[in-house]
Amino acid sequence: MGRRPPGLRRRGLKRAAAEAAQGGVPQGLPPGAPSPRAAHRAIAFEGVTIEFGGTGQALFRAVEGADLAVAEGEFVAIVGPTGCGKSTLLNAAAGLLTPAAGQVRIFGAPLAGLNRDAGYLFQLEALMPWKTALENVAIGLEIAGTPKRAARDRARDWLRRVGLAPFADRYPHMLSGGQRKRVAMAQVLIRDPRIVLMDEPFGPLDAQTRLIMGDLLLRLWQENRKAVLFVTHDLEEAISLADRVVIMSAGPAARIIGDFPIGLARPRDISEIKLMPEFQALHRDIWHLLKSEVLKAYPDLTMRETP
Amino acid sequence: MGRRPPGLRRRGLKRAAAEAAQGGVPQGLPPGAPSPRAAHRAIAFEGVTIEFGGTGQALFRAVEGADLAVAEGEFVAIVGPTGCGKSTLLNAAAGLLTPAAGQVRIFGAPLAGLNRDAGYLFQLEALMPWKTALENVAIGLEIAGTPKRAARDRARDWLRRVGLAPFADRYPHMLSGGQRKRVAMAQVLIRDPRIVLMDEPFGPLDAQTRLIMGDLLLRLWQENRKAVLFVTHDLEEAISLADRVVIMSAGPAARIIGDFPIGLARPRDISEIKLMPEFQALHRDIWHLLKSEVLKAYPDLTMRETP
Amino acid sequence: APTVTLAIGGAGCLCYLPTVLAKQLGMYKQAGLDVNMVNFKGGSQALTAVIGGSADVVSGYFDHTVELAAKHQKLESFVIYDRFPGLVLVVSPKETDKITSIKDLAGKHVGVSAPGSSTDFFLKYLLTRAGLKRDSAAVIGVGLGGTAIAAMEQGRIDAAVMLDPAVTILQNKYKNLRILSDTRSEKDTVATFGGNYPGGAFYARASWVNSHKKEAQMMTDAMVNTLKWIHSHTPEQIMAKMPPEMVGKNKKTYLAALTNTIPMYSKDGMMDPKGAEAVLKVFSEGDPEVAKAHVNITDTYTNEFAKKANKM
Amino acid sequence: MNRMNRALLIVLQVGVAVFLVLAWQIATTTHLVGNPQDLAFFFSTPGDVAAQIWTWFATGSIWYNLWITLEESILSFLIGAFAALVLGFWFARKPRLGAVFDPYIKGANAMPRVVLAPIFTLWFGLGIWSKVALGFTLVFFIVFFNVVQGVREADKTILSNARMLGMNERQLLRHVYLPSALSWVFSSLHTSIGFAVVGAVVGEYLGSAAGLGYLIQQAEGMFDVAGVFAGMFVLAAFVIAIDYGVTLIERRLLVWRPQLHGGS
Amino acid sequence: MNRMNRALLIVLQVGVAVFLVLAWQIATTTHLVGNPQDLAFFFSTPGDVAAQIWTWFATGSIWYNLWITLEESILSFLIGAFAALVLGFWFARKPRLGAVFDPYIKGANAMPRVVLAPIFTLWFGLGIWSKVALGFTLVFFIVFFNVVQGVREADKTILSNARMLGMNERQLLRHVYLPSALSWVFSSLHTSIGFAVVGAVVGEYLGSAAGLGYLIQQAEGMFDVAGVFAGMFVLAAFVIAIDYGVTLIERRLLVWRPQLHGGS
Ligand SMILES: Nc1ncnc2c1ncn2[C@@H]1O[C@H](COP(=O)(O)OP(=O)(O)OP(=O)(O)O)[C@@H](O)[C@H]1O
Ligand SMILES: Nc1ncnc2c1ncn2[C@@H]1O[C@H](COP(=O)(O)OP(=O)(O)OP(=O)(O)O)[C@@H](O)[C@H]1O
Ligand SMILES: [Mg+2]
Ligand SMILES: [Mg+2]
Repeated sequence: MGRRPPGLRRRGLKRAAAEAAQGGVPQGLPPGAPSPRAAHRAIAFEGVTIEFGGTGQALFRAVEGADLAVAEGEFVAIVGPTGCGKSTLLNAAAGLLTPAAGQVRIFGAPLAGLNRDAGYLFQLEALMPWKTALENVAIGLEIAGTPKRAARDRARDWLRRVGLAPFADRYPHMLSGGQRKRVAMAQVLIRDPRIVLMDEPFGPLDAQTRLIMGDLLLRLWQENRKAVLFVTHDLEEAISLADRVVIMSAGPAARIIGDFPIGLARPRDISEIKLMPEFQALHRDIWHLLKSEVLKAYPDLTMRETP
Repeated sequence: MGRRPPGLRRRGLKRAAAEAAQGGVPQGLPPGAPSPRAAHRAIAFEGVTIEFGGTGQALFRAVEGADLAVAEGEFVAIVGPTGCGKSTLLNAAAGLLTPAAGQVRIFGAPLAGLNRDAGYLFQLEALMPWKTALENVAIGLEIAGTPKRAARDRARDWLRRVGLAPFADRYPHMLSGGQRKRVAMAQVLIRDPRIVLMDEPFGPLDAQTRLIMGDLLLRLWQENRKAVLFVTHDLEEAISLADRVVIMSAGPAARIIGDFPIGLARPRDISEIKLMPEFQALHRDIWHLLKSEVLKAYPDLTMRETP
Repeated sequence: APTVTLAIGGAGCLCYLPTVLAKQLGMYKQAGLDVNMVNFKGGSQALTAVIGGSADVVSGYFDHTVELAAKHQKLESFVIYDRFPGLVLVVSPKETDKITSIKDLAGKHVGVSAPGSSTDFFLKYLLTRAGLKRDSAAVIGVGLGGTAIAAMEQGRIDAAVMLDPAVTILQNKYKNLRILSDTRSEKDTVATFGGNYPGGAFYARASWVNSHKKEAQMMTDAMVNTLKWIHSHTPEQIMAKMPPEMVGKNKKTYLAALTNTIPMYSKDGMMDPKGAEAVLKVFSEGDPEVAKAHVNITDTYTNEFAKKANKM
Repeated sequence: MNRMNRALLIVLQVGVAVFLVLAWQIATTTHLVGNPQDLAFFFSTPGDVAAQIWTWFATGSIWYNLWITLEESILSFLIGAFAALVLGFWFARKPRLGAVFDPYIKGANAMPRVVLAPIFTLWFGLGIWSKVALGFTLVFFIVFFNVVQGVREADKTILSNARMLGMNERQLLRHVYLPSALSWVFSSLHTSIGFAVVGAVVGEYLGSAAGLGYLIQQAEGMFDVAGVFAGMFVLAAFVIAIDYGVTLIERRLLVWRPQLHGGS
Repeated sequence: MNRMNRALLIVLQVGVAVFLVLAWQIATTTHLVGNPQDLAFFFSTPGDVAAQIWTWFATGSIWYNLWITLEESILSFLIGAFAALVLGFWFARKPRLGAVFDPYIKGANAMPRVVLAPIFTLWFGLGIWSKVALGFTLVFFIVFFNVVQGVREADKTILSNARMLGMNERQLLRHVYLPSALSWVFSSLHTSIGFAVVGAVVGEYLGSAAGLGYLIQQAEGMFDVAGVFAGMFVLAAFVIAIDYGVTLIERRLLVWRPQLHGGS
């Protein structure tokens, strides 16, 4: 898809575009670059605008005119300032939110209702508190009809992979924040969905565990290439994992202002990749765009008293 | 306090000590270094052991024999593998958990019941969902007797500082993860507590906002030096903010295995500090210890089926 | 004018009609009295309100005074407006052929308004008089309303002690309804009890009667006047005076029941001493406590006020 | 819910009513279900009931009785709910106290209230207050148990946070327990409105000089089923109206709750 | 709660009972509160009530009646709670359906059950089933409203997650709504146990041949207040016992909930 061409209506995008022009950083594909063919698109946002509010309150436009496609087997990371609308975008892809304008297509078909092809790792706590870690992981298989014993066995295996074998019988409230997140990750991945949506999956993990989990995720993805849409606030993580890094502008009415293909060879060793010069160049470029966006957003946010 | 001398009972610590000897990294103060005088200690963990469980279940020893002191005006960061017991330690300092052995002293007095001197930013979501962002921030002042209008004014000011002025009237469920965290931070800091406990406060923030918030925190801390105990999984953040970085071993029965004084000059510009050679040396040393600990913990965790 | 709170145990019952009619006719006002009428589910609740002091006078069955005398509560009736009790022992339409006399009730299920109530004692008295044991029939509480009718029609009980208008309703529906004892009539009442048997009466704590002679006299005057009015008017005229919510939708049934009931109302408000004795006998047989208590029956009523009222 | 939906909803609701009345009419006038006369004796007919209601309102005779009953219901509802709130919060916050009195409250909840009517008359006289007392005994327990549970359900992290912010017990109650128990309270209020009315009517039914319960008892005494049903329908209509008011308050007080994501 | 505390608790509970009985004894035997004979007429005396209970159990005559009442109570409790669960979940999951029937359910909840007794007799006879029906009408509404609210309160994120995991409505019910509504259900069960018993007793009171309500009514008819109170105490004792059973089940089913942090 590439970056949207400048000259669109919204001030926010104009600003971002101007900024980009000044900085002179290479921001992803040129407008005319060939985009993946529609049939091969796992997820396609087409001019998606999302608004909140309704009864009584003024409408709040969180995301405006987002165009983004994730090809089958592609790993796309979304990075952006806090509160810009990353989770909102994922919710739209999951079918939990209906866009006010534009539409979401899943494997070419417009999404109506829930996205049954997707596994979604929520940013918030979403484990069932009345089920143990093991039960929480196994449930996805059990409801799909896997016999209980088999489901439990595979769930135990998954818990081992995320380093939680000894905690299988704990209820969520007995786990630490990072442990719960890992259980949630196992819960989503065990179902082997065709599309994986992940919202800051490694947020509460220490740097080392992040690497291990990132590695796990990459290995799985390499085995049978799913479409992954991955939200993170860690740019290094985004670059080291993804095929493309998409940058969002600060909200409200956040837009997609950058789309960087990551040309790093695969398979990658994510603990070593940071030392590569290509990585560092990419990081510098993206960081530049991102930083100016956040900094610009800041006084902006703090000056205006109403959105 | 410095690192605990080797040769103690627990296997975990022995291992850590052996590791330290092999690597030959300078791990904090030598055992005999002068510790801050008791009277000047804001928080002192004295051989704190914390266990979970009780009715029916087997006891789970999360933290064992933790000795750690935070002097008045000192900024201490705790880093450790996920699930090692960082939040548990903070809960003990807040008086929300009672140690199974050892005790916590606050300004020299043994802590019984709630720690009234501390402000605590929880790792979990803890905003009152029935109050708007503004009300959530103002409440700490209001209950302390500040007139409503004055409290609201100050809260509005705080929301501006954390970049959320336009979101004052939103209920928590209408905020993004990072926005909620910043509201929670304002909620804690507005009360100006003598001790600040923070559990991954910047977890769900993007890198740039993290810097801004870290800067804010440092500025506040510099104005009237509070004792800060700061949990993070980001080692860079720990080093750039803290006076000392404390490393915990992997659980169960996690111990404190490293205590590194950070000699970097203050005031610090945390966005530039990473480029200093001292920073990088410190980072390398600590990272080495931490990494080996996590890696060691991993097969360990995944092999044993019960804790 | 002095005010009297009058507790009535089920104003809907035709047996209490004179009490309500007196109010409708303005007889209490005429006698110089404000009467505050409060309706209760049953006679015992009304009585309890008087004992508790929230009401002054009960309009209810005289027999409660005897029962209470055994419990050391001194109550005294001062005007009687029913000379027959109006209790009817009816056989369920389903059992008409099988039960022909009281003797046939042995081993059957008989409905009463409530266990321990007047209807219950009446049944026990009839059973003993017929030579059966007092508990030879199983007693089921069915109330006096729709429950009783439903139970009778469906044959869930074999017989029941009922009052009007329930009896008349059943009689209208089942022309050959078997009635074993009908104390709405003088004949059966005398045959059963050996004289008139007091039903509805005004009574109050003896201490109240003694300290409120003026009010008691006024109430008696109003009642006696009402009784005279009843016996000098047609049932239609009486019905026209009654509040519509008591007459209800089905005026025909009401009229029929009223016509059946009119002979039951006393003409002068006087207590027949033989009747009072009969009450004591009935209750001594039904309740061992009453038998043990050696109640002095003449303490439980007075004709002093009724005599004066009739002289006017 | 948009305009269109709301209209449809009302149509459907009225449809249900029409259906029920039709079924009732058919049962009591044709031989389809059973002997219509027998059925009419127990259930009356829609026409009779409507006529009775019409008469009541046309002559205006109902207003006084209705007012009495509503007064009793509303008083017992308010007093009962208030007492349950106060006691519920108190017990929930003093678990020891709660544990000591727990069996007594549970035992008291099993008392058949009807039997207590004479005692209420003794204590509160024959006026509205003895009925209010009866209604109170129903409302109180329904709200009480929900309040206790609602307080227990308060989120542990939010609670710890509030305590760390320096709240004392009173402030915790006001800022944490009360709002978080609110949906529990409202749930119990929906139940207890109905029971408040039941308490009032049963109180009147057992002994009174006015009120809908009085009317119902009169009608029942005369086997006037139309009157009984008319009284019950009038009651039900008013309960629905009061309940709607409670729902409006609930919506106002619970604005802060998230709505479910779309796509359902 | 440790052993020591438990002992203390029981001592305190018994203490309350002793205090109440003493107050009762003093009120009904001395002139401190009022005329003792009048008070005894309404409240009996502790001695008389104890004697009555003793006689019942010594002669064993109580067991049959008690059994009848318990049978009715438990049946109405189980049937009522079950029906409310099924209907509550159904309505909560089909909001349109719920909205259409909502006013009818609220109106039905305002029906004075006592008045319905004749209709229940007509339908269910004089045996236990008409009492079960009466108890049902009390239990049902209490549980129903709580179930509906409990389902509404289910955490939105957990719900979205469960749906993303591929659960259909049935599975959502089983894995999300049911467990998350469980504490609501139990709260309502504690209330409704008491009401089930009340329903049974009132049913017996209105028309029956056996049961505690029958005994109570008989005692009341004969102005035997000791009998009335004895019946109520026996009832209360059994309700407390059943409630304890429910609490045990509740504890088992809700093991997963976090306990509050210490330091309170
Ligand atoms: N229900 C809602 N009502 C109103 N505004 C909302 C609602 N949910 C989210 N928002 C707003 O939409 C914007 C985007 O929110 P979103 O959660 O997508 O941010 P995010 O990019 O995920 O941020 P973070 O990195 O902090 O998680 C935010 O400004 C937020 O305040
Ligand atoms: N209530 C509890 N019952 C039993 N075990 C518990 C309980 N709470 C925490 N634990 C265990 O204690 C250990 C330490 O937990 P804690 O939350 O302190 O970890 P943490 O260091 O904060 O981890 P993270 O970085 O993932 O937040 C974990 O292994 C966790 O499983
Ligand atoms: Mg987010
Ligand atoms: Mg933690």
